Amino acid sequence: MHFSPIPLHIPDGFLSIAISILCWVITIVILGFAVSKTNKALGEKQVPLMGVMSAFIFAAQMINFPIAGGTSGHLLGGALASVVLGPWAGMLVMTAVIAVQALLFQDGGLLVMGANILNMGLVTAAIGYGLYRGVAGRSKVVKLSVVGVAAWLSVMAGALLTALQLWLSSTSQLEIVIPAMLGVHAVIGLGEALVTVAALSFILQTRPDLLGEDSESAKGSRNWAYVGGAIALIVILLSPLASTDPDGLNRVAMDLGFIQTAQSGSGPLAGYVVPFFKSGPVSKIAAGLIGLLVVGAIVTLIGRGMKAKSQIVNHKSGLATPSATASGYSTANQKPQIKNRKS
Amino acid sequence: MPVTHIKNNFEMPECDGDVLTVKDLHFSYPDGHAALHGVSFNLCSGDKVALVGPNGAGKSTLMLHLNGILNGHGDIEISGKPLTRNNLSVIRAMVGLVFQNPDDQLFSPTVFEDVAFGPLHMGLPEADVRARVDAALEAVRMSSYRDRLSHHLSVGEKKRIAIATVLSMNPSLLILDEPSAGLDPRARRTLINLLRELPITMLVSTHDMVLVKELFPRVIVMDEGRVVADGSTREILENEELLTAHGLEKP
Amino acid sequence: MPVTHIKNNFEMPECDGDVLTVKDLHFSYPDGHAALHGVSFNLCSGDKVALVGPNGAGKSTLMLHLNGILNGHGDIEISGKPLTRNNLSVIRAMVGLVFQNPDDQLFSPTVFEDVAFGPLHMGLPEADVRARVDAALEAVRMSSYRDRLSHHLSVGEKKRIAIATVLSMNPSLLILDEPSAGLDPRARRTLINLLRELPITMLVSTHDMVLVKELFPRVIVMDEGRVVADGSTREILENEELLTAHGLEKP
Amino acid sequence: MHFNAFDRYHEKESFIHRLDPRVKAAVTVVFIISNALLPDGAWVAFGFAWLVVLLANLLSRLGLGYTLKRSIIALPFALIAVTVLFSIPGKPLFAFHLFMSDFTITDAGLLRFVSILIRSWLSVQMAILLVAVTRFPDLIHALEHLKVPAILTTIIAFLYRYLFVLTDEVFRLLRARESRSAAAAGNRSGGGVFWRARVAGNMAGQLFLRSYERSDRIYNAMMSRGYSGHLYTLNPHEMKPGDYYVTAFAIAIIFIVQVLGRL
Ligand SMILES: Nc1ncnc2c1ncn2[C@@H]1O[C@H](COP(=O)(O)OP(=O)(O)OP(=O)(O)O)[C@@H](O)[C@H]1O
Ligand SMILES: Nc1ncnc2c1ncn2[C@@H]1O[C@H](COP(=O)(O)OP(=O)(O)OP(=O)(O)O)[C@@H](O)[C@H]1O
Ligand SMILES: [Mg+2]
Ligand SMILES: [Mg+2]
Repeated sequence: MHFSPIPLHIPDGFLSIAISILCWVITIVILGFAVSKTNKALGEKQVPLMGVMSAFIFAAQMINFPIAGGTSGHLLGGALASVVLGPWAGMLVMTAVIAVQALLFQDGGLLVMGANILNMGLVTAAIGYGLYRGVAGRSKVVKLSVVGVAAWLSVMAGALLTALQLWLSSTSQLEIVIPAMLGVHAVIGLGEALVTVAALSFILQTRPDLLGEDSESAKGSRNWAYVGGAIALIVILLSPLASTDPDGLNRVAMDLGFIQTAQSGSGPLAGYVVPFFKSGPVSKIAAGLIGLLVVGAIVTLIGRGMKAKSQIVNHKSGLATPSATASGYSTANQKPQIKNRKS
Repeated sequence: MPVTHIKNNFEMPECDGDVLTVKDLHFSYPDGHAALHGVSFNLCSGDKVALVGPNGAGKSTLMLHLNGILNGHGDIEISGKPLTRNNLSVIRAMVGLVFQNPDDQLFSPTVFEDVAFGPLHMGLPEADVRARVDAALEAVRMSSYRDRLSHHLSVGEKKRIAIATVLSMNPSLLILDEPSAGLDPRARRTLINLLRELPITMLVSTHDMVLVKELFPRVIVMDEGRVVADGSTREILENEELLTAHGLEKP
Repeated sequence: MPVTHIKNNFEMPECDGDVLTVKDLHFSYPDGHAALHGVSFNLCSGDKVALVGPNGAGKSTLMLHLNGILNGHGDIEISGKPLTRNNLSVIRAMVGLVFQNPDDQLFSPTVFEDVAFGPLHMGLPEADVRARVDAALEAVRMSSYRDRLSHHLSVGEKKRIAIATVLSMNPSLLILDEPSAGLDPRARRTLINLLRELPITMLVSTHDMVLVKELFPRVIVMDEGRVVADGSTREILENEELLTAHGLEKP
Repeated sequence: MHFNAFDRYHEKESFIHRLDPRVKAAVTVVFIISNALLPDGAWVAFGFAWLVVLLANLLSRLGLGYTLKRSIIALPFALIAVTVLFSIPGKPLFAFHLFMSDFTITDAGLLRFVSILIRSWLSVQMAILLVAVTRFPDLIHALEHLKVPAILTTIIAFLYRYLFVLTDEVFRLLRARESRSAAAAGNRSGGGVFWRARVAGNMAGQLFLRSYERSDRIYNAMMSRGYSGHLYTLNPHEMKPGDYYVTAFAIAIIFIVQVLGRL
């Protein structure tokens, strides 16, 4: 079964290693913030709430509706998650969803997971929440329409980022991948917008308290409005620019030093990573060093293996000694017999 | 709808070493809905008591009070210890609460992790935790399920594991909310036998009057947030007037 | 577990204008589990038939075939029309399927929208839709709930609304999967009275033998994907050997 | 929806199944990185890497073709790389005319395209193998050991547990909608696309509320068992000597792949 009919989950192999790592770095930094913020904000209830909410997003992505001609629309959920849970929690929830899709269903690669989380989880949540936060306190109609626009833009932003990453990895040609990705996702985003708005209006109607003044989503900082607005603006400005004048973007990238040798065929950034293997004395030395490192690692691992063997023997004998059975809680009138079990 | 509050004229069971005392418990939900209006009763060591009443009577609400998840006005004592904010964690180890839906109770991926959750959070050492898990699974006859994934179990199996998750905490009082709901006759029979064998004081809410008749010598009837009858099952099940007044049926 | 397949020696009801004919229906789930092994039976106009059997007997699987959600081998005819891919959507208007959990059936915010879903999807003009919604709510005695939020109703109320959501499509056959599960005695009584009054052919799967005895003149017993008995309720409920062989209990 | 339709774990007895999940996860990731590092057109290395995958299949007793059969899922994405066929300058191999434009496939373009596909295909197979030989809860433990923040691993554990419960709910919702999606003879059925989208949104909203309320009940269940904000777990994994040896062996093999790719 294939559960994400959206061409946003990049599999391994389609991004160069440099881009993959760059995306991981950005993602990890943002997630680091998210982890510390949610730890503070949600308290002890966060674990079950966010856990079940991520399962909800995963499951809700399967709710589809026929559009026309055999195609169907459905939810991605980044904007919805951040609007109902707040931005940081929304990001963590989306991260868990994308991680499970990659780990369990190979929907999206492992090395490129950083990019996938960035595109589908972080940016979507930022735009979705940012624009929603921007109209806090307005009427329901305003809120809902802004959420609709935000949901559409969040999908477009994810698509744009994906296209750029593919292009920087020399996997696709800019003048084709941008219009193709944006074109397809303009439609997908429409489905996202419609479903998100309907779901939110359902929640507003039946449990308005969940989105009220004391809810998590109302507590996000006002700055989100600027962040979301800025990303939205970039998407709005960059998309048409990139699709009509890809040469311009090429030139910018070249000026910024992104593109060295687009001709070489192994990717603009690949040039930074493995140039020394190609030729020259430096490369020989580097290769020799790497070889040494690898051999060293292997020897260390075997050494640890031997050490572990002796430890396990110790550990087993340690467990066999009678262990503490003290418990401050054994007030029960009957007690199941406590047997010591070897691990 | 009007409810006749028949005066409770059944003999109360006598007991000295009380496991549970609830005195004049009142509670309203944050939305203002008053769910409990002065509930009082006792449980004695070894008692197996059924709690019956129509939907919305307040049974689940009452149960959530018995280990301090909800906090109403009134006094609750477990084995002589008053339930206060300070000894909450001790009380929670003494009162094992099994919720209606085993899917809510089994939140870990594997059976072992779920049954170990309680002992681990009591701060027991690893060896004790493992021993308790084994004993609890043994008690519900599910030892071979130790390493299974929870989502692979049938409803009846999940139910039994859910009971094991609180048995592993060695509770002195077991509280079950509608344990037989959704089980087919065969699984229900297994559950009844299991509950009969467990040598623990228990309070069980249910709509299943056959279960009540077979398993419980004593019944507490609730309606609209009050205890409207408390006495021997035989007598209460004979009292048709009482039963129909509170939306119950003779088994 | 070994199951005795007792030969069916109960009188079959006679009928001319069949509402439903199922002939030799076989079905296996994609994972290879064979859930139906040649099921055959008829329903006549006005029949009210109970479908009983232990968990996993294949009752729900059978019901999902009757309006083409699942697709096994064998013949199904509804009011003389064979069920094929082409007339699927017309068949679905004739067969109203009510699932066990009303929360699955009620996915709109208000009662009105839910009951209107079927007629709207059928493409009826607005006035017709409104008329049908009113009639369906009237039939389940819930007219005053028209504009309520479904989410806040009690289980019993949800159940009745769920029935209304298919009544609004004017089905000629009503199929209910475990309608009384999870209801308290009062709500169950209301449901029984409702089902008794509805003048529609119905097939009802249930574990509730009291319901069977009270409401249905005819019972079909399934086990392991087969119909193992089909006949008058009185006779089948007398046959203890049959009942215990298939994990059932006398009410 | 049957309960284990989502499980990717394949119950078999093999030493690979018994390896520490950390080892399996790490080796998989290193293998995927190695694929990404291989230059275009390193056919020998690609071939050798595939042999490694086949060998891992065999050693796990899944059968030679196990991962091959399941690896097609990455194929649709290949479409996105098609443009490199035409965009990289080189010797023209084949030219055609479509939509008023000329397309020329070059040898360099073809080389790059095929290399991308092979890299992806090898990586996907290894990832498939990883979950086929590792129970997902063990994989979550591996993530814990590999220092993924606890909040994330617990969310993932909950997601895994409730994935099955909530997707069941979704399937029942979809089924209920489908069974009421009827037509009256002679009428145009189905409703407008906006209405259909709204129904889908309502279903998502309904599912949200049910999930939210479920999280409340789970929280109650957790509190009843002593939870007060901190989660404790038993650490069921311990690296055995064999785990270290296998890691060393795997790294050596992957190193050979890299060397072969650069000869
Ligand atoms: N979270 C809540 N907020 C407000 N009211 C609630 C809440 N939970 C329950 N109630 C109300 O409190 C009353 C008692 O509910 P409770 O769940 O205790 O009944 P019960 O006896 O367990 O019923 P059932 O047999 O259906 O389980 C009901 O009227 C119910 O609507
Ligand atoms: N999606 C599925 N995939 C595989 N097997 C299934 C699936 N759904 C049900 N089954 C199996 O098919 C058999 C028949 O199941 P079914 O749900 O029809 O039983 P039932 O009679 O309705 O039981 P219950 O009384 O529990 O509702 C069971 O063995 C069940 O495990
Ligand atoms: Mg209750
Ligand atoms: Mg069923």
